[in-house]
Amino acid sequence: MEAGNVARDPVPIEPKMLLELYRRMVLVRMAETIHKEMLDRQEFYLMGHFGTGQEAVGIGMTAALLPTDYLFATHRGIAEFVGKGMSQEDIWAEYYCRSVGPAKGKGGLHLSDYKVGLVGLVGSLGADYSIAVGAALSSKIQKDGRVTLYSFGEGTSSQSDFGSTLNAAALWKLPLVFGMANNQWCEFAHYSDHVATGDVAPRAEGYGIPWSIADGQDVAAAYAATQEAVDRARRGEGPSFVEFKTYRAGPHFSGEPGAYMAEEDLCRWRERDPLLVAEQRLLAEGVATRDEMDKIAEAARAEVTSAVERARSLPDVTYEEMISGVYAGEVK
Amino acid sequence: MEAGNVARDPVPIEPKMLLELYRRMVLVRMAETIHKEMLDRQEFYLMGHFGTGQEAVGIGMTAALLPTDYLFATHRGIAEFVGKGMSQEDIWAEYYCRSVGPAKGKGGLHLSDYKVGLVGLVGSLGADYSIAVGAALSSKIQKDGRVTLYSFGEGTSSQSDFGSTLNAAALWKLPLVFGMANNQWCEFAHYSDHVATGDVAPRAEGYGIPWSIADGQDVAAAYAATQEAVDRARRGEGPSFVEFKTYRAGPHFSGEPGAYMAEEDLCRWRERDPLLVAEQRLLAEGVATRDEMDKIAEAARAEVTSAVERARSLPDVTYEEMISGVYAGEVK
Amino acid sequence: MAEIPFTAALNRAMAEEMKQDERVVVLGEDVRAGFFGATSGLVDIFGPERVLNTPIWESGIAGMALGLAVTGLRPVAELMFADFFYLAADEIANQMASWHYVTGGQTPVPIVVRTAAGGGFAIGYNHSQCTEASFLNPPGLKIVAPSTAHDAYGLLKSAIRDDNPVLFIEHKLLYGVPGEVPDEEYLIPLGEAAVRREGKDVTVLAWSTMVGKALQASEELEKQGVSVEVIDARTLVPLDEATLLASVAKTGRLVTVEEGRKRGGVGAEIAATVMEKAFGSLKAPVVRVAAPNIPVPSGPAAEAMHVPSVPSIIGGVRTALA
Amino acid sequence: MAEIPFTAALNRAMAEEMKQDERVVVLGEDVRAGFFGATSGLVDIFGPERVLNTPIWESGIAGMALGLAVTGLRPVAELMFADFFYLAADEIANQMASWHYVTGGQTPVPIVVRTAAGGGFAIGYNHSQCTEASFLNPPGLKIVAPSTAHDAYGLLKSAIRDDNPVLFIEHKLLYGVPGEVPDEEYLIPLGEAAVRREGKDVTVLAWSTMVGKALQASEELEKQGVSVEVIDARTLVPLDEATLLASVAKTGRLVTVEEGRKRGGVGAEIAATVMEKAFGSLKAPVVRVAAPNIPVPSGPAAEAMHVPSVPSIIGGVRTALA
Ligand SMILES: Cc1ncc(C[n+]2csc(CCOP(=O)(O)OP(=O)(O)O)c2C)c(N)n1
Ligand SMILES: Cc1ncc(C[n+]2csc(CCOP(=O)(O)OP(=O)(O)O)c2C)c(N)n1
Ligand SMILES: [Mg+2]
Ligand SMILES: [Mg+2]
Repeated sequence: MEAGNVARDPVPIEPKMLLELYRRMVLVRMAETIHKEMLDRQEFYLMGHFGTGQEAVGIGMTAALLPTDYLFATHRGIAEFVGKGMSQEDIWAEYYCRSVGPAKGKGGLHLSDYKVGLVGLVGSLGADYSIAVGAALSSKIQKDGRVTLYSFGEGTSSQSDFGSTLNAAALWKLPLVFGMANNQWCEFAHYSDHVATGDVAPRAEGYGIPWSIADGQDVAAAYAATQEAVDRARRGEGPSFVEFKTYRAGPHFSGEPGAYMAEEDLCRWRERDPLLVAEQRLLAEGVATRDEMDKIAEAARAEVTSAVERARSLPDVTYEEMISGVYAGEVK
Repeated sequence: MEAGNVARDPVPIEPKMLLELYRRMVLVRMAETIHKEMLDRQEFYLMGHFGTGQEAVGIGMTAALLPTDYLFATHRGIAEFVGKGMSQEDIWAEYYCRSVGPAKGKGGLHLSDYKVGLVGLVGSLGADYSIAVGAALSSKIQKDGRVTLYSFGEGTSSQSDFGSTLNAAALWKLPLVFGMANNQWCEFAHYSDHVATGDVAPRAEGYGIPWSIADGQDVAAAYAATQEAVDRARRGEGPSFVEFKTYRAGPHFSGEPGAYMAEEDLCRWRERDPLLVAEQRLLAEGVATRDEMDKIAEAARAEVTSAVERARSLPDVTYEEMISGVYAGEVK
Repeated sequence: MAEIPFTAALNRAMAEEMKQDERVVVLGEDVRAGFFGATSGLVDIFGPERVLNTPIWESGIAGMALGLAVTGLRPVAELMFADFFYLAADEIANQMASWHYVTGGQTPVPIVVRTAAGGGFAIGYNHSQCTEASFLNPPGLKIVAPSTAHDAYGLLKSAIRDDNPVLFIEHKLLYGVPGEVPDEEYLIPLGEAAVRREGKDVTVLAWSTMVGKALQASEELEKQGVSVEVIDARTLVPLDEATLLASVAKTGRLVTVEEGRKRGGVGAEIAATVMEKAFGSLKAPVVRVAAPNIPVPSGPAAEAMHVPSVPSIIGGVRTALA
Repeated sequence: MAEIPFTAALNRAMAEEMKQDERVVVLGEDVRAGFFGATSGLVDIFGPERVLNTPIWESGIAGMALGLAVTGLRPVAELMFADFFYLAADEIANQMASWHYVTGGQTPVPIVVRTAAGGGFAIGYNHSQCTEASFLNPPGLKIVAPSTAHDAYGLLKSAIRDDNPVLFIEHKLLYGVPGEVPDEEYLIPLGEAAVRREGKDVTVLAWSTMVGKALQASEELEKQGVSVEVIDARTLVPLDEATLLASVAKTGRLVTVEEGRKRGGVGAEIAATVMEKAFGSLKAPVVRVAAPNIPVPSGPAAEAMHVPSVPSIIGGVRTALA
């Protein structure tokens, strides 16, 4: 799929929902912008793997989930965490490693928040393939009606457990949705250096899993494609695989210039920036005015800023806190 | 594919070649029969994972390889080792852990024989997926014209590195052929307990790899299907995937009764025993007489018996031999 | 009180725990049939959803166990051979070992990973190892290695009730060995060693099959006038340091015995710890009896030479006394 | 003689070896760009076939290296973070470690697996570990962990020329550190430690970043009247026991310092070995300075508390002297 102003039929979505998803995307963009500014000012230790340009995928996917559903999210930006309901306060408490965070500040960048179904972000790519299978299997065994969404990047589709995971999901008809953001980059290399085929989703076919490819710049499209897969899973009809075509409109991480990316590609994709796409539709359909959008941005800035300020003002973990919590219960 | 007397057009094959492949299958069957008899008499320590009923796959596949090609073989019977050219003497020297074996008796059941391209049999299923990718990559880098054949069972298609291997092979257009014997059993469970789909080969499609499904009971068919894939690899056109439909006409290993297997299935498949299929054709096409076949069997018995006797008569490895050879070169 | 084989003791422990807690599920390759018999028959009682045959996917078995555990179940996963711990090492050493910590305790991580370790079938380097040594260093794991049917039952029940990941090491040569298992339910706490024989000249610390060999060696040594105290560690993490140190305080000498390789073995950790905490009592250096630093060799002759034997334990004790 | 960064020393070693032996190939994730810079630019000299970007597949990188090595090439594989050794543990600990032995030496197994270990970026449990301890127990591997640019160059060249699998542990905080690297080619043999500072009261054995901290601690201690001998192990397997034992024979006291966790750490093996071979010379128990038995914590504050520091090394020496 190419970027640019391709004429498309707009994917149906409730105006209110579109506005809410827009708000979430703005919040994500704001949080990452502020994060980046802090890094530029050398005020913060934690490198960012920002998801700029990909917000529609994370926000669209998670909009199809219930709060009780499980999500295995990625390192690429915080859209999924925001979409799943993790608050800015909790995110920043963890980022600053403060004991008030949901993981007592032990997670750091490895965000987890069990009250909203965020099971944990692993640092070794693909380590969570099988963990997600376990979570979905758990729901099947417990008949709790939950769906597990496994989110990953196209580069991670090369990792060991990928095929085994598709096989297990299909074998047991698990309520597991694969949401793959194909952002065309794997660190400093184009994905054609990593993946044998242009599309990854058709691999699902061979494992007996239905698949689709969705526009990752349009939050309504990402939402709709995921919803279809989630509904199928919820009906007990097993896994589905959705590939979102998108583009990492920035470097791999905050510490590198991304010099290997062609400026014209970046420009082309920025024309279809997911916030822009949503804004145009909100305006065109008369759902929101520019003024209302500015208010959304202001509110987002306030929300992020206050969460950052709070986290920053809290004390570092103590040695006692650091050393404890390896085991559940008391171990001598 | 069902067993039984399905009418098929015979796959073309040189009569002499068919006779030779038949001879190899007889040798394999004989060796495994003698192995089993020794176990029944409690005269031998090494359990057998016999390939009875699957000889056409291993012999057919390897017939398409040159002596310099690499083969990653499986635990299931010794057809591939015989087909690749490992002698009975060398096989039994290793089985008896005698220092005259190609691996100085260190391999035991993990047969390797570098002079015929047998790189090594790993004990952990699927550990050799990536090793085979490395071997094929090596040939591509060294431009040595070799092809690597990766042989495995359908149960091992669920193992971690499967998908990654297909991706890497396709990505780099490696001279790597996947030969999968679908013998319908994974230890004590039917493969429908392991694999989501009836056929595994179509998975290759999603990775951009051509695939085919071949009759695993007909050595000519197995040979022809592999040859096509090997030729493609040799021409630099990349990997192929061949699935052989066969049946494990016995227990998983010599120490268990295989009680979970239905007698009628066994009977049905034994009607298409690969030796029988080949014999019928040899007779029908006038390539060999019953008498000549009996002679082949006798020669096989003599070859195996003498190799077993020789190995048996040799001394056990010494402590010095056992303790040495961990490192290449001297290490204090 | 019945004499039942080790596998039956494991089977009873799992069946009881599954009965009284429906969150307990069993998964692994061929667990319905039961490759070594420990899980055989459970499927008939608890059904296929709670006794789940998995594809051949060791990292998956461990990872699925983790996914099950953090979503409310209590998996007992089987990895067919201890060698395969290395196939699941990311899930074991990086993930389940750290999960409680990095999630700040939002979830317990109640996992048992059972496996069959050690030699016995002479089938070499990928099916015969004792791999526990490589898993001492990761945090957050417990490691248990029973030597009798009695302990297998009591320890497995404790492991299943533990809210932490437990590596449960069974030796394949023990599976068929019968032992007395009382009819009444009992638990053996993780982290408690057992003094199998009292003695005063030297302490031998062993686990799994090596306990039996240590006891045989000590009988032999008794005849030679050496009084050996034999301790069965039972749990390697957490180690029962109190029992061990009390014994060393008495004997002043320690021999560790393990089937695994010596370099970087469990004995190294124990030796270093005992030196650290009881240097004053040590009359001689701690002796480590272990396998040489080679792959487990193939074939009965080499395998037998490679695994620590009663004579090599006697030799180790003699060295400690020298 | 130029002062060049550690990464440049590694880069020069690889470039020279690739130039003089066309069997040497480099592979790993983003090795063309060079994530930490060690492999940057090699692709421009040697082309994309000899400097191969791989998919994200750690077990594959290790396994492919093995396949390349046993078919005539000499791969230098990069696993981006030492934590990922666990993802490749079957290939490393079960396969490449045993390959020479189980094939009866039909092929050499010339592999170098380079990796970046340790903390420094405060990014926690999956990107900050020192994992070498788990790989002492498998047979057939060598383990190298240089502390200076000078050694990185000489040891990497030896590792590339070695016919055995070598785990080559680089610390991410060392990458940018410059050091003197002579213009003439030189090799440093694997298995030779370096005495970095002579002393008579206590021996400190360290490797990688801990050598620098040990030297700082020893300067501090010097002022306090304590004379510390600092040995840089450089190679952990095989360990230079001769140098270590000679030092301990002189000082009678040993402190091991490692960034990794204490339980089952490298220090345990060293402590046990020194006790075994030099019990008579030891005036005090070997002290192990190491990280606590917890996942590497996230965040700069916790990370700093967790990694052994100059004060904790001084504390360890004080304990050894007490
Ligand atoms: C097991 C493992 N290998 C390598 C890395 C380093 N790494 C972090 S992000 C990344 C690229 C991932 O690419 P993709 O899956 O496409 O996700 P994206 O970064 O594009 O969102 C890599 C290689 C890692 N974290 N874990
Ligand atoms: C990593 C690993 N897991 C499990 C086993 C035990 N095992 C040996 S053979 C086998 C079944 C293999 O099935 P398949 O791949 O279909 O080959 P087949 O035995 O049918 O020839 C299993 C599970 C093993 N050897 N290695
Ligand atoms: Mg990507
Ligand atoms: Mg099979």
